[in-house]
Amino acid sequence: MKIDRRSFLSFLLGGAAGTALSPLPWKLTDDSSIWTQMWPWTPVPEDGEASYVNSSCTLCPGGCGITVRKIDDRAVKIEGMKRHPVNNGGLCSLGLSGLQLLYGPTRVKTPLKRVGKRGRGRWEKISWKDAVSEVAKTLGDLREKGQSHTVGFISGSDRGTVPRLFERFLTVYGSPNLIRTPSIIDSYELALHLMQGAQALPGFDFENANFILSFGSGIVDGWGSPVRMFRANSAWRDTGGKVIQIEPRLSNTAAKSDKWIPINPGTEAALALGIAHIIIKESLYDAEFINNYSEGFEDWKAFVLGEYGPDSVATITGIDSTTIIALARSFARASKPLAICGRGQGTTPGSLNECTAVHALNALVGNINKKGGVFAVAEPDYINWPEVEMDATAAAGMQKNRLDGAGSKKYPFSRYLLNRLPQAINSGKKYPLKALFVAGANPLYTMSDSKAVKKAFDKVPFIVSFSSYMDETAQNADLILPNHNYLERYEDIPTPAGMPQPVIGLSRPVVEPQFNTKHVGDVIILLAKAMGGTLSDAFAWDSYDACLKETMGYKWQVIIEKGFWSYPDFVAGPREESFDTVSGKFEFAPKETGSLKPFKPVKIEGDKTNYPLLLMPYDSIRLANGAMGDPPFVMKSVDDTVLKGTDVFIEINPKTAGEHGLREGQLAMLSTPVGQAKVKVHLFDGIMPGLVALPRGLGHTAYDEYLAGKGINVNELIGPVEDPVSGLDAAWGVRAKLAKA
Amino acid sequence: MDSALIPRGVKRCPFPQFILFIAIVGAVLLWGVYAMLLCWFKGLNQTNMNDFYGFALWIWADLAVIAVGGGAFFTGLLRYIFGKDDLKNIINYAVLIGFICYSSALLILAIDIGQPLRGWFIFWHANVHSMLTEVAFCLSCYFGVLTIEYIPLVLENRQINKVPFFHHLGHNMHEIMAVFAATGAFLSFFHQGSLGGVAGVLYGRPFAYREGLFIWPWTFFLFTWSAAACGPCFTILVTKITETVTRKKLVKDTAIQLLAKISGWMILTYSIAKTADTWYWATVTVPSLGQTLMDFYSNNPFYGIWILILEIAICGFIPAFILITKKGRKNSAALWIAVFLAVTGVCINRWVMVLQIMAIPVLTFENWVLYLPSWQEIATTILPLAYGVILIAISYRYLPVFPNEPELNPIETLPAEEEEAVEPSVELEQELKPAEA
Amino acid sequence: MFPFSFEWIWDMGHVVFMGGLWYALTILGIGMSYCIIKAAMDACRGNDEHHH
Amino acid sequence: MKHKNAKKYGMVIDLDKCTGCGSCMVACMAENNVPFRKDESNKVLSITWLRVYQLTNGKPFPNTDICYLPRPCMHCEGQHEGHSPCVSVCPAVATDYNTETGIVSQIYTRCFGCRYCMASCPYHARYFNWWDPVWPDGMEKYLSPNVSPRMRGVVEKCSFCFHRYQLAKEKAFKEGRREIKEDEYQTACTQACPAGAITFGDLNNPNHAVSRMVKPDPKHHGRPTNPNAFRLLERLGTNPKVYYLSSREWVRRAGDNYLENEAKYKKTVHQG
Repeated sequence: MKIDRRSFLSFLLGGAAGTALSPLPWKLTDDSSIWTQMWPWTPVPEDGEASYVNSSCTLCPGGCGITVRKIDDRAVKIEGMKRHPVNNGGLCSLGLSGLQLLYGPTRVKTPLKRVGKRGRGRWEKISWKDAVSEVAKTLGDLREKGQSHTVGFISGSDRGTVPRLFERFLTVYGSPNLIRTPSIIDSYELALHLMQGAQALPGFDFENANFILSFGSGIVDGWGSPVRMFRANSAWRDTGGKVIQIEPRLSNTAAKSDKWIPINPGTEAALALGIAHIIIKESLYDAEFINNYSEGFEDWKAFVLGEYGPDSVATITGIDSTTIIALARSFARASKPLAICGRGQGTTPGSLNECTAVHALNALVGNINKKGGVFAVAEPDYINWPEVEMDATAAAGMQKNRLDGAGSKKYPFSRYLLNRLPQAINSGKKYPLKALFVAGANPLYTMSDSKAVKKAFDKVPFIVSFSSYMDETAQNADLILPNHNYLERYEDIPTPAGMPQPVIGLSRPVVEPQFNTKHVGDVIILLAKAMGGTLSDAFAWDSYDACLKETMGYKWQVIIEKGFWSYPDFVAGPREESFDTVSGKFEFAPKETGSLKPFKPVKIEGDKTNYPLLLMPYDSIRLANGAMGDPPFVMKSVDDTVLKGTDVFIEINPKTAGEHGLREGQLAMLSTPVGQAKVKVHLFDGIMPGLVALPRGLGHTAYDEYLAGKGINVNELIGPVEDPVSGLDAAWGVRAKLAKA
Repeated sequence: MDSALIPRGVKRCPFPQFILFIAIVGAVLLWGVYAMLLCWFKGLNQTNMNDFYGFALWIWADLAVIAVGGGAFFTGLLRYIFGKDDLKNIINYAVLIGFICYSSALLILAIDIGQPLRGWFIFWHANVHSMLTEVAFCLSCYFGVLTIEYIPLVLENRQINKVPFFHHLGHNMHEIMAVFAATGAFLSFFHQGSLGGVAGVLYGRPFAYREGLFIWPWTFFLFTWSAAACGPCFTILVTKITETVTRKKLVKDTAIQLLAKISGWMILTYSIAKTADTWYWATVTVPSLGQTLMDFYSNNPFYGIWILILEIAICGFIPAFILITKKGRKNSAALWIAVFLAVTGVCINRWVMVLQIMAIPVLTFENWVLYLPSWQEIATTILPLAYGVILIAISYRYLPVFPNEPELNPIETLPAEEEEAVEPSVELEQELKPAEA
Repeated sequence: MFPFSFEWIWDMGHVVFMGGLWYALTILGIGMSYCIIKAAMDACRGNDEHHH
Repeated sequence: MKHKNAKKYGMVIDLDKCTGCGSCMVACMAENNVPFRKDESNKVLSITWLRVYQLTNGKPFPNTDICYLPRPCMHCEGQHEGHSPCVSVCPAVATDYNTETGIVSQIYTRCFGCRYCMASCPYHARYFNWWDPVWPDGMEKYLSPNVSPRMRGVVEKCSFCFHRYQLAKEKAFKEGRREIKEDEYQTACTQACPAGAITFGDLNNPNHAVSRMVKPDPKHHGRPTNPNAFRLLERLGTNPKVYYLSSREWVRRAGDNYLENEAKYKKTVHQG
């Protein structure tokens, strides 16, 4: 057959028509849509047997109970544990997104040894055996040279079996340099020690209080045990409890409070004393308590009445005297008043005078160790290990002064002064730090004046990080010995921050370890065994798990079943036995604190001429600012008035912005005596004119792309200010300058 | 080179010039195709649309091309149903423009949806209560009608017409064109209306929401009306542009004048209706929802009351007055201005009924959100324009689109190479009186 | 779209809407079928009566 | 069509208790396999089924006040049951009003991404998958099998954790019960809220906490009769099933649009 153009065309047309009429196009259409409904690159989670595991969250000191939902061996959801004494089902956003940490890209998957220059991010994988023997060798060498005291250990906590293992190790090894990361707890411990003679944690009976006078404490911004605070705050809404929030910026707590009283930043102590003045003058105090259980009241009374009249306090604080008087009266007349301090989440210890002044208010209304008041909560004494045997090297090492100066003549009462460590290393006056271990902390990010901290770390020749995640400190370590993630390990969680009764929570493996990690407790035990001698003797346990089980004793069965051990019948001892001071009474004016000296505000860095503004960091529950950074979900919840792209917003009052010629969203250069950074302007009516505020928790250089490189780390702009009495960091801010960029 | 394909009795530019022109416009087309492929393969993240702007430039383009494409149905309606015979001289072109507009709209829709391969679900799983379903059905059906109306023109190509089957097919289709046109008008009425309904039923958006008649909000009728009013203006505008480009008179004035006059009265009545609707909406509907007219035209850097004035007064009443007066529409410059304003007006209307709706906050604690399209959106919106120009160029070159052309532009010397078949006059005769044949 | 698809309901909405749609489609279908068949028949017969 | 024992699940959010902590947002993301991207600071591109808004009273220092308002999908009942702004417009029945529960669902495999529903929703509760959802290597492990991850190009939104309703129903069925108890079906956000600000339950059941808190008026599509309760954009007639409580006048007023100097709620002429 001859194929001409015409028959070819007919063939084409006929073919097209034929195909169109056949089922083929319909089948293809259908198939392609089915394909789009199950694209191979869109994951389909595997189904399986659902189960629940109870554990405890250790991402912050809050100690919430969690229930993890599992499908076969995968953890798929973290929920708050119902009927848990801390959180009763609720959970914060960080706790809720814990699985993103467990399975996330920031995990350190195997022991790593630095290759090339420190901080360059080049690592080689090494075996656990090699890693442990390398550490053992370094420590052994130092010990041999009699330099055991040059080993430091920064830990996020000093309570519970794991930190106690660190402490035990250092003791037998011979170094006094175990340093806990700072917080308001430090100041409170000191206050309790000096005023009540107690070695205890502060416990606050919020559930039974009905008038909360908060000196800037972020009750709903993450202060204390956050979920418990949220619950208490809601309970006050139901029962008519009142919250008075005193701070210069309208925080979420201030917004939720019944009354927000803006105050000149850093003058909280003066206000507390001014309130005391009215209470004393109008005899509104608890005379029974003052007369029977306190000491030094008369001196203190004279001091307060002399110096803190409402008018002079009004001048200092910027709060008018009628407000102060009314505030004092309503506080004293409330049936269950409670005063608390610790700015924001209580991330910095603050001025000791402020803490004692606030605590004295509680004493004035007889609110110590009483329902609805403040308790001195001793740590539950479940850790009773055999005494360690120290050899001569250890004894000599332990005799050395601490590098941070805690317990020294200058600061005899303070236990840990991490803020002083960089200076001590950088000045080189005492002795060098030859090795540093970091666990449960991320000092390179969380410590103020990051530059100085970095410089100090650079001087330490051997840094070991136990972090489960590639955080800033791990990035700058020589060796990373990754701990199991908190959902892969056992750990006891002693009394969460601020709880009025002791509780022991249990963190337990929810899933098998996902990577080649090791429990830090096991690493310490292995290390001790590798070093032999007294060290090995002091760590006779086969494993950390065995150690924990043995330590818990009869409680183990209960804690395994319930997820926590509580002391429901815990009651503070009678008043007569409450105070362990020399007088056996509550000390209103312990002479060590110099609290009878007239109020001097904490001198923050910077001069007024060059730095006309005040910069304050603020805490947000949506921005984890401690050792942990925000997982992706929590980052997603951050408002676009806080972070936009990689730019952080600085909050400024429209009035101040106007004076500086700054508009909403404009880029500006923020400078402080410590550093400078580019920020975006956010006009916020809720901030005091003259003040600017930046959030904590941003500006990470480590972790994953969801967190790193966004915003700035406010710690880079603020330097520590030593409290004259405690030596703790008392800085609440820094002077600053803001100019169009 | 391609002279065998060129209709008799007309003169066309040399083939290389034609190819060059196609190549230039084709390059723009390819740019659009590239953007289209990006959107299909990488997804709609290629656009600047967002969760506040689910509808954006593309939906506007869709609404606008369908509105201006309304010239096809309305001219068809006048020509075949109301027997306005003068319009036979422009109906081919109106159909062609409509065909381009509607095929473009369908293409843009295919790019606009997030799951193009599932687009047919709108038919298969139709929700008959959704205005968009109505739009999809009527739009596709009416596109079918336009194809049916366009086919006979294609079949009149000199070479195709030689095939007896095609010759007869074209003839037969001409014969019953009134039936198709009537169906088309019916479908058009509904989908133009439904497009208005798309916005009008949004009772969650006070700016869009209109009360109405039974299930149809007033925008339903206003959209049909405005499309019928302004569509012919677009036909005239494109005709005028074509005449300018080809430097030839292609359509007799009678047809243009008639269309312009009808269009003028339609625009006038539409503008009055639109004013009444806006008035009622601004004074009754909006206040009942706790808002005022100016809420929609203030507190943002772009949308001011000017856009409402521009749409109704400047692009509504002014062209209407020009077109209804004999003096106005007879004046070439005024006619140009009038049709341009009318087309602009209907496009602005579609713009506000898509993009301004998205821009306005309804929740008291949200703010205005403005939007700029990405280059991919712009390229894919220009794509149909390029495609339209190419299709017009090809159709103009090879098909007897303008029956008046040989008459208005007599060629002194006939082309040397003569071919057999139909006499030009006969061809014209057939074109002129299809219904009587 | 079809009465046999699972989400079909015999209510006013479906009857009117789909009725209208199928009505239009039927007209177009019959019309086109008529034209095509007649054209095929005309072509076979070599009919060109309309050529005046 | 309408079931005799039909439920009308609704939510009451106490804005006096809500602290804006964001737990609800994160609980929702974790429960519902919500994807995330490197930069989520552009909120018009960030999928947050439940978004917490910050409201301010607009007054200068020191009279400034802020309030947080969590906004899930409102599961609007519409003018007549099922005539939600979005359900009524979806051309492909990809979003559906469940008359048994009053929940507005989204069928991802049915949705073809026309986004008309997004245009119709005045609450901006609907989100489009502009990108393919991608989890960093290993993170897919936490994905829940009860909620299918959405493919690119479809719309998604809060489902009132409908899968939890199904699981509760299943459990009840296995135990030979017809009805599920109030606490058996709770949304992830309700459960997670540390402040206990969210209450969830059946608005048709006068014994459920939600009914007792807002006292919905069945004659007016469930309009709250508790003077402290309000619904967002009440006047539009969307009739949401999410209620808010606030003791602050300015917060309640921020829930809807009012003409200047308008004293209180006037009946709208809206017919629907």
